[in-house]
Amino acid sequence: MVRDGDVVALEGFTHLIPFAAGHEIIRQGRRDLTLIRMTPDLIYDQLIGSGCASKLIFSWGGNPGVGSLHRLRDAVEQRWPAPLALEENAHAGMAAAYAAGASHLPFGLLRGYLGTDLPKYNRVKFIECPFTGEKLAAIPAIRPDVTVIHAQQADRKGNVLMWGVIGVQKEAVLAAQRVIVTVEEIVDQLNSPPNAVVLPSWVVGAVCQVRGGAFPSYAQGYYPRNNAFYKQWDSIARERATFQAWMQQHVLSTSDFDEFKRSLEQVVTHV
Amino acid sequence: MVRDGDVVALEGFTHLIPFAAGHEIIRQGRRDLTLIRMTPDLIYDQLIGSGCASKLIFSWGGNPGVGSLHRLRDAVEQRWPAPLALEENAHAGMAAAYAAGASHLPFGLLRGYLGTDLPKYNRVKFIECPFTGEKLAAIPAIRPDVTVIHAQQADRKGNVLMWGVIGVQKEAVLAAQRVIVTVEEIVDQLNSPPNAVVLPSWVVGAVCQVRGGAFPSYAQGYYPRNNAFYKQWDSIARERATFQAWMQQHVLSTSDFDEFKRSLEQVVTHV
Amino acid sequence: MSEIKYTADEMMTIAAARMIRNGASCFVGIGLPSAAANLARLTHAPDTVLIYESGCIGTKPTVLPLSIGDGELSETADAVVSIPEIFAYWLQGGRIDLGFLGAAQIDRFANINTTVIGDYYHPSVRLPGAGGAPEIAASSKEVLITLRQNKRAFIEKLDFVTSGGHFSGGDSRAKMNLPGKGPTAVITDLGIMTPDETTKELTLTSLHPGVTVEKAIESTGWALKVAPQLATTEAPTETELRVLRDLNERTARAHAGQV
Amino acid sequence: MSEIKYTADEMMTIAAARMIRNGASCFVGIGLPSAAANLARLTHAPDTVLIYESGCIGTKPTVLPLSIGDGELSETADAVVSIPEIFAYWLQGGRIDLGFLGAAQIDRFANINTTVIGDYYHPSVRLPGAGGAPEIAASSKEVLITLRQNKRAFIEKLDFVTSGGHFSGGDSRAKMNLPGKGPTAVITDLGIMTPDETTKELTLTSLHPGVTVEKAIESTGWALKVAPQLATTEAPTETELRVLRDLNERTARAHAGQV
Repeated sequence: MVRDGDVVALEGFTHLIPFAAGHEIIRQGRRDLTLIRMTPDLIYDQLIGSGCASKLIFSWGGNPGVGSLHRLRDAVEQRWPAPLALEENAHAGMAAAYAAGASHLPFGLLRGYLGTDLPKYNRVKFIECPFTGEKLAAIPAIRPDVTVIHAQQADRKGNVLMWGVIGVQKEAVLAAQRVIVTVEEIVDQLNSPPNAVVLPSWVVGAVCQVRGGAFPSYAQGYYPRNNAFYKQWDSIARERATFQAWMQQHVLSTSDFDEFKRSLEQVVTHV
Repeated sequence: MVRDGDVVALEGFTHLIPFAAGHEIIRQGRRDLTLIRMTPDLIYDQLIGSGCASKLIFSWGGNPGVGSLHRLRDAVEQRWPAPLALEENAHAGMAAAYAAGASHLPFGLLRGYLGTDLPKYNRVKFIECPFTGEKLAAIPAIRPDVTVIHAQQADRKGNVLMWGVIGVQKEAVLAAQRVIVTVEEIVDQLNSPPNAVVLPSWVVGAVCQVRGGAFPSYAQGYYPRNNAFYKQWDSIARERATFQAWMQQHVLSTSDFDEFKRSLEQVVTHV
Repeated sequence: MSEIKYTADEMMTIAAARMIRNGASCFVGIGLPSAAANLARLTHAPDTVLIYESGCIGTKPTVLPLSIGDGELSETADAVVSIPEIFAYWLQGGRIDLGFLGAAQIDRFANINTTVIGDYYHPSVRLPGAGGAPEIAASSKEVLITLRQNKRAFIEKLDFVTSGGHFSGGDSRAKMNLPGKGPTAVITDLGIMTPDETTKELTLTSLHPGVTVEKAIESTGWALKVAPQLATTEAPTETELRVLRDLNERTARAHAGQV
Repeated sequence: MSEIKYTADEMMTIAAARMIRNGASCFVGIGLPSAAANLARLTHAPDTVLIYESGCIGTKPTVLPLSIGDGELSETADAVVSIPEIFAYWLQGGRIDLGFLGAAQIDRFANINTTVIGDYYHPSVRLPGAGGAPEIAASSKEVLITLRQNKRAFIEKLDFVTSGGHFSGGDSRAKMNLPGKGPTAVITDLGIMTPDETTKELTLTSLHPGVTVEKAIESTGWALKVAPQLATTEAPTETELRVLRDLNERTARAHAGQV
């Protein structure tokens, strides 16, 4: 469902990051993607280092608590493996842009970006409040061709339930033309509490079960964030050769996420 | 905590309407209030008929499924008991105005009011999208002096939990200068599910327990909507005399909501 | 088989219900629209997604709600969201296939008044107002309107345009670039009107059984256009009537009871 | 009582923690700010409300999160909301007393660069970027900044202004009508700087025990102003050190383990 040249958002704010779906995009050898994510995280480091992307729209591009995303840096600093255009925002702006997309508004409105250099390099404009004259930021809505998320559960009808840190996933889904959801579990009945975050089946395109599909990110109620892997990624991704060897061994040479995880277990390292 | 001349929002969209708090405002004989509510409902019919209000900001002023709010109509059509200025919106506009208030933005942005006569009579203006040129509606933010809501539970620290039809209460609370919350129950521990609607104690001013405080509206998990009373209200409120007699007997002559409900039980009628 | 007896209101609700495609997402107002939408869900359109402005998405009530936010609506919903969200992400977001509205007054271009009769500042009748209708009428992909037909409701000129239909007709709506295509049918207790393809003026295209053209014309406050080949609405089936009457009975029982 | 040994980083974290008023709502970034805010919560400010941009409000982690959205943050929070809500209703909504930021580079007016070193399109170092910082710096009622002090971090001119402090000094921030009053202190491993009341230039007002003025000056990329009556930061107490070290140990244990 992802095609070369698509504008794709794989969302999940530290929690429920759709790693399994990202690996599948890499295995399919997609090219020229415009990748959107507030926090690119390791999954976009892998996509960018694998040459899938020509543009990145983001607001914070690091390895949380660890340091740089070396593949992202290499693409920006050295144009390797390919040049990467950046459209750079602040979190507040990205959130407003996603909400505008979900609301089918052409732009999001916020008090932001004032006195920063960001608007010199992105598409943010400033408008005047028709009542007070205050200068406010306007950011173009985000409308991905495809949004991909990972959630905890779906029922057999395809209604999706997620809980915990919910990030901007509902907005990313409702802003998109097509939606792909992977879930930890497909259940007969979502026993969702009142006002839970449920995405009805009719706004979700494809749902498929991938247990552990957010690893090394986490799924609340299923498994914790693998902080050790996040730290280890720093040494894997620092050099092109080690990165490529790792991708070859664990992603490109495996056919699905289960195999990927088994291949990791064969080289267990303590951190 | 409500003073003469205040701008007051008692919110709750058919569910959790703060009737007990409204009665207290009537007993205190408040005057010259600007009342804000998307759906004035019976509680504002009572406040308006009792002469507490000089202005109403609203978007739908009927007795749901029954008919007119006769006291609201009498105030508008006959200026009784006092003239009532109206600032009239559509639901979508009111919702955007509350959200703007909670977001500390001067106005809310929506695709709305196009081709309707409403903007001739309210404060809505139209602005142009700086990217597409599309004409969009701008509605001034709602910032009440006081917001009053009724919720299901609070814990001893004053954190408030509500569930079910949650309406626009979170926005109304976060948009307000002062906040009053009545609850069905004060509990040792809110066992709130993930992502539940919880208002932390530090954004809530006063919390007090009033069991059944939403009657004849309802509190999910506690008691259903008393649709029979909503129907009966039509005959109570149709004439000034019957309305005044009812208010005198059941609200002005009672000292609190428990007494109010006991006084109703003494004149039980089957509908 | 003996002829089935039914009321004009029953015919109206059933004719309206038939217009709902199975699987459509419907944003329904309280009253007649709610009755028709739930009838559809209980008959030919079980997968219809009912959405109420109280934030209830995919709700499946066993009785008709008296208010737009009765408890059963949220208890039986797939999701219950806030009011700002239902209007921003779902209605304005373009997720609604069918907006289903009632009205106090309507004109020949299916514009609606639910605000005032008479002068705005000195109204002879103050009506409830807009509610969700203006944006339902603007943003739903398609709009159905149902109300009882008489000269006080179907009038030449509205005192107040609360919700836009086809405005002044012709391409006047198209020029406004509203997301939805506007009203596609008005279902009354006498028949069904649909907007003319080019002029967008409401035209009587179907009469309910036993209703005369004359009756329809004299119940309309403007010179009602009648389609050359005027259809006769199919009478209610036994199933439709049984399901509707059961629904109404359950509803009456649920809403009665002690104060 | 024998003298207590501690590192410069411990002094920095403890000095930063002391600046948090009990009961304040703090929007904290990951890393040093998170460590200082949690230390404050575990010592003199138990009622501090910690808010992370992942949407966790009033969270009470037992270990320091590695990411801004670790599971424990949501499991121990009073409320967990969406990202659009945390930025619109809570930060922009004016609910944050104290924004707590780290930085890669800072200038004399406490403006921050976390975006690039060198030319934007041909950077020598591509940094992570803005995250929540620009609006935290603009909308929090007050801002604290903590980072290690050296000539590469404390520089004369930023290559990129990611988050505004006091801009060009004087009344330049006031003229912009930002909701918050901006940075009120910069806490480093050497001492504490606060903006001059009128010029808003960062001035060294306190040195940590054993640090010389010369060291502070040569670790700053501009001619650092020093307050006439320069204070000495109170050394860490045994309690502060014990709580911080326990916290760091628990954290190290939690983040180690198998891949």
